Amino acid sequence: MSLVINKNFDEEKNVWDVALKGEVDIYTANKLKETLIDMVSEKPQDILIDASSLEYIDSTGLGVLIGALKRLKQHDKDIYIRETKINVRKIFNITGLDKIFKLEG
Amino acid sequence: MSLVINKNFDEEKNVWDVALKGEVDIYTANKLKETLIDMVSEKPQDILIDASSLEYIDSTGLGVLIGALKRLKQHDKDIYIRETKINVRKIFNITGLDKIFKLEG
Amino acid sequence: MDAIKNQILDNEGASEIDVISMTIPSRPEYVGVIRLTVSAIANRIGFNIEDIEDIKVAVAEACTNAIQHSYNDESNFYVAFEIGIDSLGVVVRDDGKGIKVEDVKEPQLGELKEGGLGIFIIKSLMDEVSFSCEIEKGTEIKMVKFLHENY
Amino acid sequence: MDAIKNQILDNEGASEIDVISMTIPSRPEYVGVIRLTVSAIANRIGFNIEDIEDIKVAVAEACTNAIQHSYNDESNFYVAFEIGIDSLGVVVRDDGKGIKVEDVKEPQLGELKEGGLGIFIIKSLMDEVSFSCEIEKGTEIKMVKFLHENY
Ligand SMILES: Nc1ncnc2c1ncn2[C@@H]1O[C@H](COP(=O)(O)OP(=O)(O)O)[C@@H](O)[C@H]1O
Ligand SMILES: Nc1ncnc2c1ncn2[C@@H]1O[C@H](COP(=O)(O)OP(=O)(O)O)[C@@H](O)[C@H]1O
Repeated sequence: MSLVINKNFDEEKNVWDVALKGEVDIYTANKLKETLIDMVSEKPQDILIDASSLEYIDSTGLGVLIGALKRLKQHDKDIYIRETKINVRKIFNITGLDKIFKLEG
Repeated sequence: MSLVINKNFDEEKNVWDVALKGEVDIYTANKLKETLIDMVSEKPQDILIDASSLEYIDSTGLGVLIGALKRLKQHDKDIYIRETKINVRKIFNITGLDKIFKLEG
Repeated sequence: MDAIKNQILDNEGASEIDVISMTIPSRPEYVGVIRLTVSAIANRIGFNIEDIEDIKVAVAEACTNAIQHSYNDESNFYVAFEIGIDSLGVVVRDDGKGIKVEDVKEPQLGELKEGGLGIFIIKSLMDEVSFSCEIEKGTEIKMVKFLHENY
Repeated sequence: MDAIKNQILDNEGASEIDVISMTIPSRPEYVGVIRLTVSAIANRIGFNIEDIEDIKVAVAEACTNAIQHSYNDESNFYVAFEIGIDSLGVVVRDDGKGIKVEDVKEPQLGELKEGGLGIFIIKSLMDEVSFSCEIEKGTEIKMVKFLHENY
């Protein structure tokens, strides 16, 4: 019932690596929102999200990701989401967001 | 939120091996009670309980174990309980039942 | 005659559906508590892991809306779990301004809009969804999931 | 004056303690649901794993008693979680015949008696335990656990 966010800017590849651990819901979404906005302001580069330990996401979390993607698109950058668990993947699929975000693995 | 009971009579050692998996509470205690009573009726021999996968026990479960022990004592037999988890062990300790049952490992 | 009939129906209902009801402060930190509670109930009914996940998400979406649209910070919202032999109904009610029918429209999937996905997700994951509301008196959403034999 | 003072106290209370309340059918299969719910709440307050286990067992013992002593099969019992910044109070109430003071005595530890351990376990695991009851109107038990800083 909490969210741990680990971020790191990969100077070599010029991308943000972000690992999400736990749950993104109405309680934790703000923390994710602030982190992503800070990252985009600091360096507007591609964001790679490691979702292998993301146990849960709902519409609040999707809203935050969409907001961040909008900002990135202004710089022609993208959000890549890797290794989503089957339940998380399902939420992206039914909302059609699997076609908006770059889902991998 | 359920209980799985695996029992087997060890002909060589002349003892009952019972593995408890899950939780013994007001919902599952009856199942344990019936199993233990059947075992004692069939062969009144020592009972070795493998508690390594027993996640939870409360006073309802303790009552069932005490009832079975009483029956066994009439035949001079005992109940041995092995590898209790720390939370289960605590319940035996605070009720003084660690001195009544043979707790091992 | 009608009174007797109703009584019989009530008695029948009582033995088939168990109701667990909850009153919860309208604050974000408690949605996680409801998620665990509904998981435990769904598990008890016999739903499989995938269904339990669906139910968890749908119920959380409804609670999120109830919290966001509650009358004020001191408000509570209400959840009732209707536990059948092969079904789980969940009613979520708040005391907010009420939902308007035109709010409940299909989102343009694939558009970059930050809102409007919650109710769509609920409808996608549950077997039956219905709303009832009185303007200025709050919203009540009821969703049902049936236990299917084919697994 | 007193009225104003009480109001201030009430307001202070309201902002410090959140209450989640539940109504549950008096049936054994729902004790596991309450265990998960109270675990989630205790986790949210910040209790460590050992304390959460203690709270789980104590609350389950009280629910078990409420179910065993409920008025009849169609009865409900009631649980209220009083969520403080550094404490969790849990009230469990039933509509049974009420508990008698002489029932609540120390068990003879080490004796082979099948009953009488539940309330002793609750008292051992929680920081504060109190009863209130009216004969023929049911029993209410309240237990509190405090979050200690020293870990
Ligand atoms: N409990 C509620 N009370 C009042 N209005 C609501 C409630 N739930 C939803 N709504 C309205 O319906 C709209 C769509 O809700 P939803 O699909 O959950 O998306 P979101 O809440 O992300 O905008 C909301 O924007 C809001 O206007
Ligand atoms: N909710 C209750 N309503 C009425 N009597 C109760 C209630 N809870 C406990 N009691 C009484 O107190 C006694 C001791 O309870 P407890 O310590 O839980 O042991 P047990 O229930 O195993 O006998 C019970 O035997 C019963 O007589």
